[in-house]
Amino acid sequence: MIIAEQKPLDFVIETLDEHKNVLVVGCRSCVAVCLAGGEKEAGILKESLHLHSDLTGKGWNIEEITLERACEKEWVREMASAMEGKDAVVSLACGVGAQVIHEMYPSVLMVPGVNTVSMGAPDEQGIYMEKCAGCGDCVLHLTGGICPVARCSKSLMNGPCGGSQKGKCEIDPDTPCGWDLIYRSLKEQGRLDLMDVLIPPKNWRLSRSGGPRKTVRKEAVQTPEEKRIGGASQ
Amino acid sequence: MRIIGFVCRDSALPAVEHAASKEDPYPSFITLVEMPCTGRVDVVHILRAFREGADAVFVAGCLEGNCKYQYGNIEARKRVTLTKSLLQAAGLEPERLEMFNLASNQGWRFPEIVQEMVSRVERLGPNPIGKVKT
Amino acid sequence: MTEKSPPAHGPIGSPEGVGVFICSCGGIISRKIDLQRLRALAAAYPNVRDVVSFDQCCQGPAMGEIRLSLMAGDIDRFVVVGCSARTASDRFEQLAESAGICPDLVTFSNLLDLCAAYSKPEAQSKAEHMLRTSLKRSTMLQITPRSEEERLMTVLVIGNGPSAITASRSLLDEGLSVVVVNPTQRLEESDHQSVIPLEGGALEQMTKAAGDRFRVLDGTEVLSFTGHPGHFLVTVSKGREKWEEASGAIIIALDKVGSEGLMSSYLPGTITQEELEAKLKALEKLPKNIVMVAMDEDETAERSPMSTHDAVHHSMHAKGLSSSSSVTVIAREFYAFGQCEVGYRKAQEMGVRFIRSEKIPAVDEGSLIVNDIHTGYDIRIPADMIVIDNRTQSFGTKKVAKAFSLPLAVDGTMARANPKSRPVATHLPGIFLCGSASEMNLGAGPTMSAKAAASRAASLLHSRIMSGGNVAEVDPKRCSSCMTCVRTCPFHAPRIGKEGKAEVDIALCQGCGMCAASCPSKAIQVYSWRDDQIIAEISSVLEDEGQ
Amino acid sequence: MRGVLIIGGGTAGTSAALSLAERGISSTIVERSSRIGGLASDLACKGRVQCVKCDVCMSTERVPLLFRSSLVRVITSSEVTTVERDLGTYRVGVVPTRSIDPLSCNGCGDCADACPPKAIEMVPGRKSKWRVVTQSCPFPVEECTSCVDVCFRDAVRTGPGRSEIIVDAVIVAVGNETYDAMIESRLGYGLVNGVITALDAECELNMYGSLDRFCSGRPPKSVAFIQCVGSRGRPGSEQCSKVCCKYAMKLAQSLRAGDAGLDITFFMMDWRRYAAEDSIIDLTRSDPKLTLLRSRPAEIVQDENGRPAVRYALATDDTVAEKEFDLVILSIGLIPPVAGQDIANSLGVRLSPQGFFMSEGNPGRMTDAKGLFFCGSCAGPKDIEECVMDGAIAAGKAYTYLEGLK
Amino acid sequence: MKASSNLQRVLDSGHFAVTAEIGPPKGANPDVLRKHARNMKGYADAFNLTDNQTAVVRLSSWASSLVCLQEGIEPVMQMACRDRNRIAIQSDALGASALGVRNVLCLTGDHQIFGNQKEAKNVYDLDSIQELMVLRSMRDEGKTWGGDALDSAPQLYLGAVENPFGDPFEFRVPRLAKKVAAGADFVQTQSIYDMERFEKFMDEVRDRGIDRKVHILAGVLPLKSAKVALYMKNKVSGMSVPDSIIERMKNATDAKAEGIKLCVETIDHLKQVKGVHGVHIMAVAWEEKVPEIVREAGLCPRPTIVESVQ
Repeated sequence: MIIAEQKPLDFVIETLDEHKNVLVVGCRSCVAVCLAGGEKEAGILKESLHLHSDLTGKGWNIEEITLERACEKEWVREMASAMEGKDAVVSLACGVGAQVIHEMYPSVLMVPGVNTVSMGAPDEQGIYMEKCAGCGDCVLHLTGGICPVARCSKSLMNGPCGGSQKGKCEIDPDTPCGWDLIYRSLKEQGRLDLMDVLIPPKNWRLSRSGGPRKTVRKEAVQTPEEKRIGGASQ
Repeated sequence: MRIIGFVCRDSALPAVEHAASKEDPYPSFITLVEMPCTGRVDVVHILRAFREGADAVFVAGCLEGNCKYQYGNIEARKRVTLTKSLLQAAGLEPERLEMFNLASNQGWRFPEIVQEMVSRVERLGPNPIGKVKT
Repeated sequence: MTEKSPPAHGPIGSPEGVGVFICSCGGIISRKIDLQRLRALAAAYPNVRDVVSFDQCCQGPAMGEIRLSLMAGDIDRFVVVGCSARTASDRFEQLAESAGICPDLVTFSNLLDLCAAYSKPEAQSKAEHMLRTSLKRSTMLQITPRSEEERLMTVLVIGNGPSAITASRSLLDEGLSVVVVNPTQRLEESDHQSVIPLEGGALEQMTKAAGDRFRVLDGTEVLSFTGHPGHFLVTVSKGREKWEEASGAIIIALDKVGSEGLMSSYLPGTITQEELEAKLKALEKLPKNIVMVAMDEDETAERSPMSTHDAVHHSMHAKGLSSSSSVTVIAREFYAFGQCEVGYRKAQEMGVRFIRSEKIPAVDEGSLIVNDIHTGYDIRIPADMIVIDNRTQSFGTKKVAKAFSLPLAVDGTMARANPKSRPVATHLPGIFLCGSASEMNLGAGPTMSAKAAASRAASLLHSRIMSGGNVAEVDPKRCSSCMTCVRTCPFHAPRIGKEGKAEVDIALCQGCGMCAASCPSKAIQVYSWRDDQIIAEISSVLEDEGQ
Repeated sequence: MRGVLIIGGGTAGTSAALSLAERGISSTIVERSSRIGGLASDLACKGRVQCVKCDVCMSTERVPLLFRSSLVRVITSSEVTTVERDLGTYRVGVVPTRSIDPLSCNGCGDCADACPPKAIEMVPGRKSKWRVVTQSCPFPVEECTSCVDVCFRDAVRTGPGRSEIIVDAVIVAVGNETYDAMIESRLGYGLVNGVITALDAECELNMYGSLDRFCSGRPPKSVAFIQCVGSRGRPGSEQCSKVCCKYAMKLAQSLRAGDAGLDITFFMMDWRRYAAEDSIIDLTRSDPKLTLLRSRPAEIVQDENGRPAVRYALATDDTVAEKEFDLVILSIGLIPPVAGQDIANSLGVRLSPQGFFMSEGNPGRMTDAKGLFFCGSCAGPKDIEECVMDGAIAAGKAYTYLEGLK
Repeated sequence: MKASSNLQRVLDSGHFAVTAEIGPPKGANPDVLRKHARNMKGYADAFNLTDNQTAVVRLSSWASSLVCLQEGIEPVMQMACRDRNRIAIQSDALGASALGVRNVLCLTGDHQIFGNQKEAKNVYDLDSIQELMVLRSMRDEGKTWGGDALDSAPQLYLGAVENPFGDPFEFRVPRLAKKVAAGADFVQTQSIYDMERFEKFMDEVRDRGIDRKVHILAGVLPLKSAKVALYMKNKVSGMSVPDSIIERMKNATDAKAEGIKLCVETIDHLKQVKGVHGVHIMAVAWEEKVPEIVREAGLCPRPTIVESVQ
């Protein structure tokens, strides 16, 4: 899932400043699951902003709403009524959600309430580890099921650098060395021979370096005819 | 002065009842909200209490290691800490909020707790919200 | 998207009618507070139908009247203005139930403890304020789900020795059926170390007497469990085959089992207390110098009272057999608890030497070098026969702990619960804990613990098991299936159901509300402690304060 | 069914009543003092932030449940005088007693002055400064109420009046007495300032959370615990009282939590812990300001600056050392109940040589058969948890017995 | 055909080679560089110009290499993957070759977190092994990695680095093998204090016959003080410094002298290690000491080998 973490309250307060009519938007998807931007957090943020406004007499009018999935128009559309008269949105949805929201309500100030950090999974309750970098060219079958792109600090493809020590990465002793993990995993699988394979330079074109990636699932794309009948064209 | 306490009904509340039934009851401006366990207390509840004009808020749960629900009081402590930081950012002294642990038969501790919070409010003055609103 | 307010379980209907019953508590309350004014205040409150004050609400006649006014029909909830719910709740809840009112719609306003001690005017305003808050709270309450659980009159005992047998016997005496899941090949009737042995043949007698009420499944293990007090389903395995055993309660009664003696490093010629016992029974000739070392190799560990018990009794016995022999007992501490003290003193009078030492005595040809902690001196003690404790070790606790996801103590025994859940219980309702393979009350000893566990299990099954009440409920529309509640709940009440949304088993839920507070999607609410209720209470509490 | 009589409303009695109620059996508790709860209700919770597992709450939190239950009837300030068994049932005579409620008593002593037979005596240290010695008061409550009348704070309570209860079974849970340290003047209790019993300390902590009042209002800098007072030898009990090591250690922990700099010294013979976590030896490892002295002090005297000084023999060379403290706490033991013999007589049972009731072994089984059960510390020293267990066990036995009657 | 660099000639002719490291200045003034060059001339066969070592911004390695050429000493231009994508790497290699830089050392580069630009975005388009592959294909096939032909191929003598002390230890030699397979002609190692572990490493190198496919120059770093030694041990990851050495530095009356002495001893030992074809001296911020070390180690004078004409 997408891992996000909350921005400090003072940032939100500062950024809002002149804007009086605010809608705090949470999302029930990833950000809720990683405890950064669900309805609970939205409620807390709303309450905090309210408290600040009351303390400083800024007279902010703050409402909150939590979307099922902020990354899909159909769901975002449902906040239309709540948006009336608002001049700012504080989004606790991930960067994706925030932008979809903005696309639908371009005229209002978009204040990001969270930093979208990574694609990861909880190691345990409250601790989330990045696992995938979305490089668009998966090699897990060659690397014992552990991604060198996301989990090696230098995204090396041919084994650990000289900085790997006692299973930890040189950049900080709390970060496991991705290649050390890969090595163990391959050893486990009896596929250490894969470590000796020269992996040629990676095709980064499939990654961010190829520019914004548009992914097309042909069968799913509606023909103009389908759109017309389905009314999706308007 | 308005001080509101979120009290666990298994420990703090009995302690209060015991303390209050003695000669010198705690000041009557202290009001309590009974909770099944301090683990139920959420950040919004505390923030709301301050918005409603509370000068200080305390959360009183069982002794750590003796929560009827195992670790509700520890959960509560974590939330209180978080709320303190939010208060700071929102512009209110975090000292207005505190977490306490006491047992059902520690009536004597309650006056202490009250005294602590009262003196804090005396030091910090009333919750500014009162003025702003009116 | 989901709309804000309405709580997990339907909107709060406006109350049909509120009853207010004010108690002067034999004058203690009315001495300080003008009940007239309270009555007036209550009567003026919206939806209040009936306001009555009594001298003693909790006494027979008053109860009768209250019952009548509840039966009148236009009341679906009431407030008891008097004493603490801690002391009065059951009576009034039963009263409510008998009048067809949901017991969770009874609110208590504890003027007795919280107001009566103030000076008159202060007490009055405090009382009025409390009454207002209680009325506010009362009107926001909702009927809670309640159901009486069926009770299987069978107790599943997990054990391998005397504790299991003792517990089973008490349970059978109370007319319950017992299934013993025994990981070993046969139940040990005595373990020579931590449990006072039952009189011989107890097991056979029991088995005969109980007939089909008593089953022992030797060589079986528990894998997992589901269900709740009154009805557990425990998955049991024997080798490859697996099946479920149903029971109303569970007692974990694992005992430590004997293994090779301590201080294996000692010379040959070292025997265990158990072996000595045999020699004593057989009236064998004893050597001149007998030394008992009641210690553990682990310097920091202290032996159990049974260790001293054995040493004291065997040393007396040995002295009795051959008064010429010198008997010395070496230990870190002598746990001559209670009665055992008498024997301890008697042994000393008979000439048995007891030496306390922090260090394990060193062996030096045919004698031991002991460091006496009192003097700090090293003492040389000739030793023709060295008697050491039978080491016992926890048995099967890891698997059981895993099966019930219960904590283990550092020494591998089952960790005991905190004082609020104790005695002889785990923190999981309906699952009790005894046996020498659990952290236990050394004063009580395993036998008493086993009986107590049996008694508590029996209490549970002999009483009505009500589930529900102020429990947590999930709103599937909101739930993100994030597992937070599942990970948070100590009682394993929430789980992800078939629809992929969290569900709370109300028979397991204890109503603490931790899940509600931590749910990131606000999908969980607790009856009578929903967020909107709490918020409303906060405002009403603060509303007219300080005016 | 006529239910069960429980003599004594302490931890064990309470536990028994509740376990019976859970089984749907009604019971009547007859409690001599003015309050249910027994000794445990005077004891203090010894935790500050962390629970130290002293188990006191295990008892005190059960008491309110009694008042909730409609199956439990509680008669306070009363005692059982006669118990007659005919046709398998017990006819029990209950008479009111006078007792002083510690919570209401301010220790003025008017009652003592007013009492014709002078049956009201001072109890040093305790919350209620006074105690009615029922044995030495010849008058039934009906005939003399001078102490009751004179007390303007209604602290002297009397029971509801004579009554006769008929029950099917009897559970005796009259508990124990604590050793009276006055008996040994060498201990200086009541003579030397700053010498108190552990029970005094418990009550004080329970009421005020500190022991300062015992050290002229200043927090003590050094505290000594004297173990085995009244236990393990005459005078006092031959037995080990079991609980003293536990409560003393928890008291020490509580004092430590209040003052990290406090010097704590234990004078002890053996350490007899109640649970894995109660090892004083482990505690000394982690607490440099905690000292263990393996010695049984000879006497406690007042030193020139009015502080208590402990004289004790050094094990190494039998010379005598002296050490001053701000506060000396005597870990007094548990002794058999005073009323024990009377009750035993009225029930026709034997007491153990030490004076405790016998609930285990053959005598135990014989009385079980008559629907007569003994639990709690009146059947030998027990800690709170044991008493709760024992009460539950007795209830179980009683249930089995009653089922047998059907 | 391979370019012929002095270093290559020395190595190929079986001499025990010496390379030394020069840290480019933190500024635009090349004089320091020139000073070092003059001072060290004749004491090593080639000189490494580090490439923003430990991610601290310095005069670029290719410019520094040019300065060396001007001063008449042979540079080994270091090229880290941290700051260059494959385009920059290839063009820089062409540029270097065009101006007479023959030796290029391919390395991944320290992570920017260690440097003075912690917030920088790293590149790591290639890793060091891929860098070797790319440069070799340019040299040997006269093609860019993209595939289009070069009008003339660069003349390069390709170097790699290896740290025998990194983990997982079992993979260090295979990793070296990978670098050789990817095109490394010579290898310079991390500085060596833990001789025991290095010998183990070399044993395996020889077992796999790698020493016959590549020239291994063992790294040495003269210690200035016990503090430096400790820093190496604790702060520099993938570095093994035995306590005996730290002790020795602690107890030394003249730490600096001791450091040099130690370094020389190490070199003497390394000369004995089969498969080691030279040493690489990293006198970090202590370049002036290199001549002394080389002299003490009896590696003077450096051989001059005339290019054999094919």
